[in-house]
Amino acid sequence: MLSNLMIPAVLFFALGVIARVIKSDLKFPPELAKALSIYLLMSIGLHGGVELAKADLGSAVSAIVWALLLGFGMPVIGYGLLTATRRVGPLDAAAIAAHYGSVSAGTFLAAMAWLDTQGLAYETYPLIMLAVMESPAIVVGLLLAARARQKVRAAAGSNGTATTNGRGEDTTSLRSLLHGAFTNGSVVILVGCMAIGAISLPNAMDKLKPFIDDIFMGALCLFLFEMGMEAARRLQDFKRVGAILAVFGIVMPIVGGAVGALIGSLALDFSVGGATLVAVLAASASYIAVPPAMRLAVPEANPSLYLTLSLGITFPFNVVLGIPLYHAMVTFLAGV
Amino acid sequence: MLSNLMIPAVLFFALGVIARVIKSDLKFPPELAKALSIYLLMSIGLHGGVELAKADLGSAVSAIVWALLLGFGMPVIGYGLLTATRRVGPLDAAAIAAHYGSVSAGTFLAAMAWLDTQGLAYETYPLIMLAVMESPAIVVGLLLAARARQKVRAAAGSNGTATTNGRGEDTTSLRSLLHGAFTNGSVVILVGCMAIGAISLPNAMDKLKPFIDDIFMGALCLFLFEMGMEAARRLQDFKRVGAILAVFGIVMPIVGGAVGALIGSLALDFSVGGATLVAVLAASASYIAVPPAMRLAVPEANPSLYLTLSLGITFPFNVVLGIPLYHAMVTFLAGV
Amino acid sequence: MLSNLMIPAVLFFALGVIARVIKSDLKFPPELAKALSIYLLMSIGLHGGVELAKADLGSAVSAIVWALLLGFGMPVIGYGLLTATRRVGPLDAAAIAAHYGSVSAGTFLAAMAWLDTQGLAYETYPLIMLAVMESPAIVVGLLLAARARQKVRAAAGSNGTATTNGRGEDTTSLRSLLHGAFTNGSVVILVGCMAIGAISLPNAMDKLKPFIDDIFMGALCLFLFEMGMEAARRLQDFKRVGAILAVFGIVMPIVGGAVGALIGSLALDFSVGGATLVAVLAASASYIAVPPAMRLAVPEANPSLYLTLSLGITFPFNVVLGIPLYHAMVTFLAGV
Amino acid sequence: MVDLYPEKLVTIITTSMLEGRLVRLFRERGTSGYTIVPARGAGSRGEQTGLDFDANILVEVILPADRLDPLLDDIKRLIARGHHLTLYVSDVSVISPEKFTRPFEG
Amino acid sequence: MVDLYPEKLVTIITTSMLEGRLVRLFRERGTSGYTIVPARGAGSRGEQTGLDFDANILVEVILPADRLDPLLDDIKRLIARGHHLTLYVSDVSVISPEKFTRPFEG
Amino acid sequence: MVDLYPEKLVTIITTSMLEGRLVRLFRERGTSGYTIVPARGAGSRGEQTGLDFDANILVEVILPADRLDPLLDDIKRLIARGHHLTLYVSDVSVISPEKFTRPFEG
Ligand SMILES: Nc1ncnc2c1ncn2[C@@H]1O[C@H](COP(=O)(O)O)[C@@H](O)[C@H]1O
Ligand SMILES: Nc1ncnc2c1ncn2[C@@H]1O[C@H](COP(=O)(O)O)[C@@H](O)[C@H]1O
Ligand SMILES: Nc1ncnc2c1ncn2[C@@H]1O[C@H](COP(=O)(O)O)[C@@H](O)[C@H]1O
Ligand code: NA
Ligand code: NA
Ligand code: NA
Repeated sequence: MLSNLMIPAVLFFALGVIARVIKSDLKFPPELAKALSIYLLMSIGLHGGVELAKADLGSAVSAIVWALLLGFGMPVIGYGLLTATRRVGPLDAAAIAAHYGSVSAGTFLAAMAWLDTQGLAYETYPLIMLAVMESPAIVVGLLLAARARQKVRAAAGSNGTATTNGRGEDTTSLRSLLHGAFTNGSVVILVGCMAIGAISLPNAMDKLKPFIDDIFMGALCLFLFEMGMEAARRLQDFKRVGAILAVFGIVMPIVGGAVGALIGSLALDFSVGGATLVAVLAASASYIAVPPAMRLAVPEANPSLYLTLSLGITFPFNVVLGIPLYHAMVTFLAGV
Repeated sequence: MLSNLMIPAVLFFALGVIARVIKSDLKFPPELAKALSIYLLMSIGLHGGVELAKADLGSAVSAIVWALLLGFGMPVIGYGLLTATRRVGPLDAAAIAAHYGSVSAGTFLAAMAWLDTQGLAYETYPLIMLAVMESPAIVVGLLLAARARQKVRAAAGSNGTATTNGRGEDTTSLRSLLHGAFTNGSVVILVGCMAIGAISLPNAMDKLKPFIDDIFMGALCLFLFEMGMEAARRLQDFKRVGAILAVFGIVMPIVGGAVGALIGSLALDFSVGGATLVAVLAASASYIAVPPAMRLAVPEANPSLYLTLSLGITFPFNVVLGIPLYHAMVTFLAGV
Repeated sequence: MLSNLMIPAVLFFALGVIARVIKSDLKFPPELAKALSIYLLMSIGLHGGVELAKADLGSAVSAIVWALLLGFGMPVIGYGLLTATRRVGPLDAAAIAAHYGSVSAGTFLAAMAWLDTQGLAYETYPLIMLAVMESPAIVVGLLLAARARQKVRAAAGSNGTATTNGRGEDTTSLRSLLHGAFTNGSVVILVGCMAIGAISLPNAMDKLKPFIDDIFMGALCLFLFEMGMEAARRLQDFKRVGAILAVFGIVMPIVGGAVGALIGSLALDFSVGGATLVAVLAASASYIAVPPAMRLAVPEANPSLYLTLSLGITFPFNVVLGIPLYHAMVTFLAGV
Repeated sequence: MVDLYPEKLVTIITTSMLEGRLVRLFRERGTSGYTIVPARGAGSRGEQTGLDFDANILVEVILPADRLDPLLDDIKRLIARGHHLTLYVSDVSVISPEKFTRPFEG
Repeated sequence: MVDLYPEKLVTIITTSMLEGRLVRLFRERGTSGYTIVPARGAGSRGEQTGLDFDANILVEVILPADRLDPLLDDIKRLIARGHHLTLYVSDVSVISPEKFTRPFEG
Repeated sequence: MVDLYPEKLVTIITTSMLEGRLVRLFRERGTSGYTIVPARGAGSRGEQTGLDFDANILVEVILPADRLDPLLDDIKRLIARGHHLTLYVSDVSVISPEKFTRPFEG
């Protein structure tokens, strides 16, 4: 088990955490992180596209359908759990929940690297699911927030003070938010590169191989190094979040991982590797696409809360313990 | 024909355009674009240098002479056409024309990628021409602008108001402008790397191969992705430029392509691949080296005009339609 | 001898110098330099770690001990020489001296590239020494500065004016400075990556090879290109430093190189390649880790002085002339 | 002596996510331009580290005093909706006041 | 008319090395936040080129006038110890003065 | 109370292409330094996106009031030649006025 973690991707993540914990002055240029994430999305997108060109349409469609269900369903579960904790208001709950319906490409890539070292194969369909799941959760988050605003208003209603945000919808019109959700940068790169990978001439794609394959693992390590630092920075805000919320940051991915493992193994009938990836998708929380969307759509929610949970707690949990755990779940289901 | 465009380089350019058109929030860090263009220039420079060390001096000299003629001649043609449209003042015309005498490395690289997929070989001399043609057009632009200023002054002359820019030359002294033209960053990287490629020990150069060769195509795709976004942003300024000027942005490269095809095929006697590259050089408009130079040398001209034309209209036209068109011209000439 | 310099790494450094000297407008984005240096440290760290896992503990320990001695000793020699010149005050002398006890990874990498082209093998121990030597000099610099402050105070003592920096120590507490020295970014990357390289599963490391090996030389060239520009910029401050100090910037690395050559050849009994690297470590002056530390710890010292000396004079001297010179010293000692 | 004319400078510090909204607002209010600088910082919502998903911008707009209030009203409306904006107004002088009366292009 | 309230804006330009120290200082002095922008420049110590080991930052802090002096005293103490800081104070107006009285988080 | 002394702050927003020219100008006018921040924006010449060939800079110079006019004259001359510069002057206070009288190094 411990030796499972001795892969460079996880070790670099840990190095980033350590660098922060010992208060090193090490800083990555902010643009390097951004460039690396563009590169990583481009690589997995192209790769996925090449594979998908050969894929089976029926399987692809059911993967997409399940991805949508996960994307819409997980935030609802999360919102329920959060409301039960009674530690956050409904708007914060909506914003946090949205993160858990979306996905973290970093966690997904760490899982792929982990499966590779274990010598486990996996299907390409989870990659489409990754692209599909980026956005729906944003929409659910918005709907939950709209409902929460009504509640807040109803509660405050009797005293008759008209607040300017009386019409919560005009904070960000549904239309512009939907637009934002489905044209967000990560989705464009992923879907666009899949399309390019699928329609490009094979001999032209060969020329891209060294760029998208050979140096991929190194770039991933560098990216996780930086995300480790970022996670640790957020982890230090732990106290501000409070113990119960922090527990949510660990329970929620386990719930998600279990749901994902069931879907991957039983509904989609993937191999152990593929089902593990579906579990990872369900378990992971977005920290790239959703936070900016929530800043715009639910400005009343506190970004410290959702960034600390998704980046400071759930992300490290998933990278270090979650991946092998979800793999164990899937293995168990496969044995049933 | 359409299938000719199914190469990743062109597809990434298109993806960038689409990302903007659908108003995605995707943004590349500005420094990534800059880093990629430094890398691309370094790679083609080194490559060219290695080849040039084996090249024939006579051919190199005549390539350089024709490059100079193109660099000096194209802006004059452009200035004539622009003046004929009667849509821009003489200073704007001078600044725009200068862009068409210089070259776009991005277009040149897309053409090389396109030739590669077509399995067409090409000479290395066009690479020297690329380096040579960066600068002369800047000088012509300055001379045209000086003449334009005289005209403007002559027209305003009778009313006797002495304007501080009476001595147009002191806007930027010819000496400092020449200096700027020939020491501009792109020229230094290209010429410097050619020299390094030519004089380095071969076994030392081998160590550079993975960096300058293997990952080249991927970096080019990423660069064209970003330039696609930039081109689309400019294209949206289309209305501001006006239809007639926009037509100039397409006619001018076709004229240039034809001139370049003739020179490449007949005067320089290159292969179809090599002559196509010469046509591309003549057809392409600078959007990296010349705009900053014109900002300094012809500050009275409106950067929106020349950036929209070179980056928003001519660049996409060349990448998508121009390259196969110039190839067709050259093929036609070869058959004559 | 001249042909020894015809390797791309040195030529790119020279190109950077030339670009500045001819006043080209070429600029590297500041974040690119930073990203490249992170990458280079990561690569040599991982590499070193893999090798060290196989290394001999005894040799490693004695390499570390000698590295510490060099790190603590060189600044004392430097401080002595500087005080003898009578051109700088004791605080400036302390800050400058600290740079020469630390090391320049850029010089070290240029030396490795040079040895590679010469076909000379080298041990990995110098790599541990590189990591070890980053920091101790900072501590010595602080101690020298504390002593200098006492002197300054003693000199000013009689006139009884209490200066706010009477308690020089509180400028930066020793504790926080020691912490800064040993957690500085370069040390964390180097030591962390060595550890990762040493404990990672070999088949996982294989996936990193293209990233850390194949594109390494190209990245190094790009880095040295940029550092050449930076060195030339500093070199132009030459006059401000004065001739005698400039001579120090050349004599000091020669002294260091000689000491290092002796230690590498005789005390550590390394091969010619390995001993040359030790000489380079002793001869090189830090321009990445130490300047920021001195800004904090010895704010009274003038950064222009130490940056001009380490980056503008010693660095180019070492890259162009020093490396072959130290190799010659070592060869001479080997023949004795 | 060089003649100087009074203008108002509005500086806004907020998340980069609001950039599009603010630019639209400036266009609607007919300001003659705006300037944006990348920033980080900390405030009532914790640290904004400058990473992509967590970056601030510092926006400067120069405008005639009589156009100040409508813009401030718009900003107040954004704040009332829950957005976080730090804003301050300064008195500045310019050499060519007419420059700040023409709406910007693009 | 939109109501405006007076505050002080302190702008500090210095080496990026002092960032941690300054933030600690702001926290101790209970400012409601701070904003940092990357910068380069030149001054009495030559050019600061913006490269990693040679970068400046421009820091802005808005605070009530009665909290100005303690902060300036701290800065003067840093300068007395040999650190190089360029500092200026401006009068600005804000729309919500209460925002600048609560200490920042994090 | 900390003593404060009045100075002028000149802020210039323009294309990064003019950086060299402006620095030369500051040196000629003997200012004690300058600070540059990368910027983007929009104005009468459309958008400046911040890409390499299309970037703005925001330049700040603090100087004594009696040195203001010569600098503004120089800038006006640049503008008269067709260059685009957005400029504003603010009144600021500093703690050490002598710092701003010595020409910068480098
Ligand atoms: N007192 C202040 N001085 C300067 N900048 C501030 C101040 N308060 C807040 N900010 C900036 O405004 C951003 C948002 O702050 P807030 O709205 O308080 O969350 C912070 O990230 C800071 O960059
Ligand atoms: N007169 C000035 N105007 C604007 N910025 C300045 C001025 N003097 C110094 N600076 C800035 O403060 C930094 C440190 O200056 P100094 O403390 O004089 O070495 C410089 O690098 C500049 O960025
Ligand atoms: N009213 C304004 N407020 C703030 N910045 C402006 C304003 N007008 C112009 N600018 C800045 O000055 C640059 C040049 O503007 P212009 O000279 O109008 O083309 C723009 O790109 C903006 O960054
Ligand atoms: Na999820
Ligand atoms: Na051309
Ligand atoms: Na040394």
